[in-house]
Amino acid sequence: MEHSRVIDMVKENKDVFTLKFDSTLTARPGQFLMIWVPGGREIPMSLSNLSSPPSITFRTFGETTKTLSQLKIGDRFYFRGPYGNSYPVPSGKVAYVAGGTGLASLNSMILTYSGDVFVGARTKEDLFLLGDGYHIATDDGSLGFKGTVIDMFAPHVNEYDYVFVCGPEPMVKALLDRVKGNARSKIYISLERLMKCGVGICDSCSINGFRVCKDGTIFSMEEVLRMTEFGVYKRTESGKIEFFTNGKR
Amino acid sequence: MEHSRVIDMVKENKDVFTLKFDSTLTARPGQFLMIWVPGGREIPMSLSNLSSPPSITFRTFGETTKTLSQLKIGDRFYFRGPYGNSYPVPSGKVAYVAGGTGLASLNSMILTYSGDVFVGARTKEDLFLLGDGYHIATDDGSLGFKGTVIDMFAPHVNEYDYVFVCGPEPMVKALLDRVKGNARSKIYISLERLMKCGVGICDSCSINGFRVCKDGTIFSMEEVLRMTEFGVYKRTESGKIEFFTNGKR
Amino acid sequence: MASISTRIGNFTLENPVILASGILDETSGSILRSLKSGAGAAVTKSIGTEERRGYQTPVISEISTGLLNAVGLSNPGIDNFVEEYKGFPEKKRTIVSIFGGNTEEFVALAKRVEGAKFDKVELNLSCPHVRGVGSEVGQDLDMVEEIIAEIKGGTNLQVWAKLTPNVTDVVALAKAAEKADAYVLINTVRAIGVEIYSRKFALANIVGGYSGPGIKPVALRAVYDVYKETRKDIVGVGGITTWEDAIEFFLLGAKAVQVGTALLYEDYPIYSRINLGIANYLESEKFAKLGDIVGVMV
Amino acid sequence: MASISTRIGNFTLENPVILASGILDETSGSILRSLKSGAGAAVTKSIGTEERRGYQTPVISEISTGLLNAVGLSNPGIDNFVEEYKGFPEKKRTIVSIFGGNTEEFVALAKRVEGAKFDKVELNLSCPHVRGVGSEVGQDLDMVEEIIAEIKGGTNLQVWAKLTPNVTDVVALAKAAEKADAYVLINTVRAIGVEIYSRKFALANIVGGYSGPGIKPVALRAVYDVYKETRKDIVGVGGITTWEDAIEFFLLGAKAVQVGTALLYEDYPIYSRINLGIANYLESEKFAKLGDIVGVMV
Ligand SMILES: Cc1cc2nc3c(=O)[nH]c(=O)nc-3n(C[C@H](O)[C@H](O)[C@H](O)COP(=O)(O)OP(=O)(O)OC[C@H]3O[C@@H](n4cnc5c(N)ncnc54)[C@H](O)[C@@H]3O)c2cc1C
Ligand SMILES: Cc1cc2nc3c(=O)[nH]c(=O)nc-3n(C[C@H](O)[C@H](O)[C@H](O)COP(=O)(O)OP(=O)(O)OC[C@H]3O[C@@H](n4cnc5c(N)ncnc54)[C@H](O)[C@@H]3O)c2cc1C
Ligand SMILES: Cc1cc2nc3c(=O)[nH]c(=O)nc-3n(C[C@H](O)[C@H](O)[C@H](O)COP(=O)(O)O)c2cc1C
Ligand SMILES: Cc1cc2nc3c(=O)[nH]c(=O)nc-3n(C[C@H](O)[C@H](O)[C@H](O)COP(=O)(O)O)c2cc1C
Ligand code: FES
Ligand code: FES
Repeated sequence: MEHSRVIDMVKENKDVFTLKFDSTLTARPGQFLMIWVPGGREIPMSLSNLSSPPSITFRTFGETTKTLSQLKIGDRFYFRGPYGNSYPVPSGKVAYVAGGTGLASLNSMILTYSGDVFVGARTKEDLFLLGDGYHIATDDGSLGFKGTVIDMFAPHVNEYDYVFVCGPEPMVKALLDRVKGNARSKIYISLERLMKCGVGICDSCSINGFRVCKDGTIFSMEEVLRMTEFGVYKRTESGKIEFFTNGKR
Repeated sequence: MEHSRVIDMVKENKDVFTLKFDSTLTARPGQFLMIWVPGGREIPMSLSNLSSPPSITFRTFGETTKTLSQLKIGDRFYFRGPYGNSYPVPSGKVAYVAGGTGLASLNSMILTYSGDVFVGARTKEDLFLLGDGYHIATDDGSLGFKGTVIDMFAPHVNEYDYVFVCGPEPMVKALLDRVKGNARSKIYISLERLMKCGVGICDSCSINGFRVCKDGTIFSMEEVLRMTEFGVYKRTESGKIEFFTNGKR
Repeated sequence: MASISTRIGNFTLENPVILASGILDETSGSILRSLKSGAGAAVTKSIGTEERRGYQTPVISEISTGLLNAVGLSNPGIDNFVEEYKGFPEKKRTIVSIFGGNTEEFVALAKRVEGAKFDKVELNLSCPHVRGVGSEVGQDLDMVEEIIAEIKGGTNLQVWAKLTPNVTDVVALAKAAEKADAYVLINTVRAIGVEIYSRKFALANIVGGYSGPGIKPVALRAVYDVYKETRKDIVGVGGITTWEDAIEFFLLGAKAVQVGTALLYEDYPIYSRINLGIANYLESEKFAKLGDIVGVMV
Repeated sequence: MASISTRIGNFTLENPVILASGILDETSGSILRSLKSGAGAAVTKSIGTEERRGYQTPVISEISTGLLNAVGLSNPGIDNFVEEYKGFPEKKRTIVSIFGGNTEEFVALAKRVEGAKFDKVELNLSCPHVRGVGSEVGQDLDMVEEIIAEIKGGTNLQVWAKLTPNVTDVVALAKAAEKADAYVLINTVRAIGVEIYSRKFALANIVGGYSGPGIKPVALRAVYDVYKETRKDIVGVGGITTWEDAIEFFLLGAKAVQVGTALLYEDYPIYSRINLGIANYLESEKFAKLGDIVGVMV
């Protein structure tokens, strides 16, 4: 466990925060940390910025992220990592497809390799970390395209050589169902699952024997298509199978 | 614990053997190993040759050295180390003063820095590792000077800039008593005491808080003169004080 | 090539390296991955009667000499377990680990395991129970004896008794467990980790289980003591990371070994690495088969 | 500067880092060297009634996570000990460790220690005794209680009870020892080392005591458990190598620490290094004195 200090806390929107901390860690785009709030839980968080200073960007879902958002400048910040693999180096035309907090994970790539960014959120108020020229989709149409980011992006998939995707599993599943492995582009997807250890030994994040924390978080579309469990069910904290509500694959 | 193979076993005289073994260890002159005969004891032994191949030279005192002497070429050889400090680099005129198996420890120095070698033994038959021009003393006069190596060497001490001494404690004590700290030469002495750990934690080799295995084995004459226990008493395996029979200091 | 196959009771393993319970074995997919990567067999995460979420994170803490964990026996419960493993293709090479707070629970679980067409159980005798506060089921000699007797009497399962090292006398414990087909030695050592700047415990549960290289000398001692006294089949576990570690356990009497924490350092290639190392050692030391070195030092 | 002085019973130490029994304390010269190098106090090697040569070498074996030793309680016996320490100038800062196979031996030794003008003993309760084969004096709760009661009753010595971790329930052991002025936790953990090419044990005595970094998590657990239950003065020992390690023990209730194996890695500068680290930590974490962090996590 390392510790450093909070350098800055930026409120990105009503419930998304960017926490910058004082550390000389070296990480590659797409890697994540296990963040610890002493006395509270330890949770996985992507690095939204890799260095000088590094940062995480998170939505206040529940208790732990809420406590995190209440840290003050100078407060101690605890983490281990970085963990996980990273996005491959792209060439040609690049697209980024983000749903929800998935943009946090993609952000360090976007800052490094230019490309078209497609972002989806429920409403305008849920957006954050936006840059010039981003293609926006909102479920309620309050900004940009009305519908999901997949609805917006899918028709354009074959315009790109590299596509990097990060978002909720059902969203990614929707993209795969549309593309069905026939895209000419190389598609890489950063997955999210419940994570307890972050270092590949507890098995809580595994999908068909692939550990999201260690074999991933980033997988090629071909790998994800071989995961028969993907988009069908996930595991609860007990390891029990829980089906996604939008039905079986 | 490292292990290697016996490359050669040379019988130097009736009870002294040189065992060469296959190892790439790097050691400095005067360092020692803890030699292990599996199933038997572990004992300290100076390196008589530092490399290509390294060797030890020992007298068959008791069970362990006897077992060692019976190893065949190709047999496994176990050791840890090298341990201890080393002789300082000399300049000017150099003398080596060895009693008993002390010559084993000095040998690697003698091979590196030329100097006059004074060797003492009980009788002619006890001599080993002799080189051209060595000054020999035997207790019974069967070869060279009749008397101890100290009797032979002491009158010449001030002819040397550096004097390196290794031998039984009473012999070294005799030299110090003769020189009484008034020598113009820099005198360094490699001490021998019962050693159990070899790495400075068991205290079995300590003299007035100086650990022979770790602070030594090589001490300057000034340091040895500050050891009020030196030459007066040693410790048995229990840690009990045992006076040298040639009386108190 | 020297043979590295081994036998625990009437169970023949192609090689002696087994995945330990609780590491990469919560999902059937990962069990298959270990078996495909060269494990001789695999033990499931310990399964109890009811679903358990386990303790909140942090549930692991890496330290210089190994790992502390307090996962808290999270498991989907026997019903969900049986459901998930319905069509599972590797039941013979999978040992189901079960835990309970009393004899009845253990026996009921064992019967469910047998009903699900597995033929081996490992009894995790290191969970807290009620009779003695703060103590483990596995520290209660009478209960250990009873659990094993009833499972042996009531099922046809091969029974592995996994013993806790957190006792004064592991040999007495082994004797209480002697109706088991094999001993598995050892489970984790009770321990604590501290973070000095937050002044909080490294694990949410405060006390955790210590595993990895730091406990190997303790595990070797347990295997030696128990083998010397009982000469029964033993599966050695605790800190095994290299093939040299595995050899140490065989020499003291283990007929197979389990690896857990080492997966953190070596990942899935560990099985073939250890197997290759064992085979090379047997070759170069001129032993025809693994069995020739089992217990030779005892 | 934050104060790092501490108190065990009515004994005030300038600093809380003490030389542990059995490491560099066979000779009075080395005890003085530790005290001059910055140790707050020093414990002697354990002394028994009779002279003992100890086991034959190898008596130590370095492993990646610490040290195995089976020195075998070599000691000159109480008569020779008393003789050697006649004019010893640091009797107040030196705690005499004693061991025996029964109550009578312990009491007789304690009286000799007091007669030699020392005022503190540490009871090494981890040596083999006869009542239970293979067990240690310190695993026999009645005997522990009796030994301490008789020494407290028959002398004016401050009594430190050094407890073994090789038990199911260290808290029960501590309670049996509660008449002692302080607990010393822990002694070495029983363990074995193997050399795979000779197929011999790494120590002549086969079973040895495990010390160093690998046992720190076990020692921390013992200190935590005992402090939580008893709130008595505790001296923490086991794997302490850095000042951070020492802080961990203080936070869980230790008022002082002992260092043993770490002398192998850090040598005599260890005392001042740890003392400096503790002082800096107190400063930067804004504590006025060591006492302010003792037990704060419990
Ligand atoms: C590799 C990875 C990277 C992530 N990166 C980010 C990020 O950059 N920004 C961000 O806002 N969120 C990220 N998350 C999700 C984040 O970890 C959860 O939002 C967080 O754990 C919620 O904690 P909480 O206590 O605030 O909410 P809770 O009340 O505990 O839960 C709220 C939601 O978070 C989910 N969740 C809880 N614990 C975990 C866990 N250990 N792993 C995964 N999901 C969990 C729950 O299922 C629930 O849906 C990432 C998750 C993973 C696996
Ligand atoms: C640093 C050091 C370097 C040495 N180098 C050499 C060398 O190069 N050649 C050589 O022949 N001898 C050397 N010795 C001495 C050698 O270690 C002993 O001769 C050897 O231990 C005797 O073992 P044994 O079983 O054969 O005899 P034993 O029957 O055990 O004893 C014979 C004699 O050796 C002494 N001895 C026994 N054990 C030890 C021990 N652990 N440490 C020191 N002395 C002991 C005994 O006091 C006795 O006088 C060295 C000793 C030391 C401390
Ligand atoms: C994260 C983790 C979870 C564990 N869970 C279990 C378990 O559920 N049941 C069990 O019997 N042992 C469990 N163990 C203990 C291991 O099976 C093994 O006995 C112990 O870790 C020592 O082996 P190792 O050093 O190779 O890891 C667990 C160990 C770890 C590290
Ligand atoms: C070589 C050695 C000898 C020891 N001898 C004794 C002893 O005589 N009496 C005793 O109470 N403890 C003895 N111990 C145990 C230590 O005092 C200490 O409790 C243990 O080593 C754990 O601390 P450490 O990890 O700092 O070494 C010995 C330890 C070592 C390594
Ligand atoms: S979070 Fe533990 S294996 Fe991935
Ligand atoms: S031999 Fe152990 S301290 Fe020197």
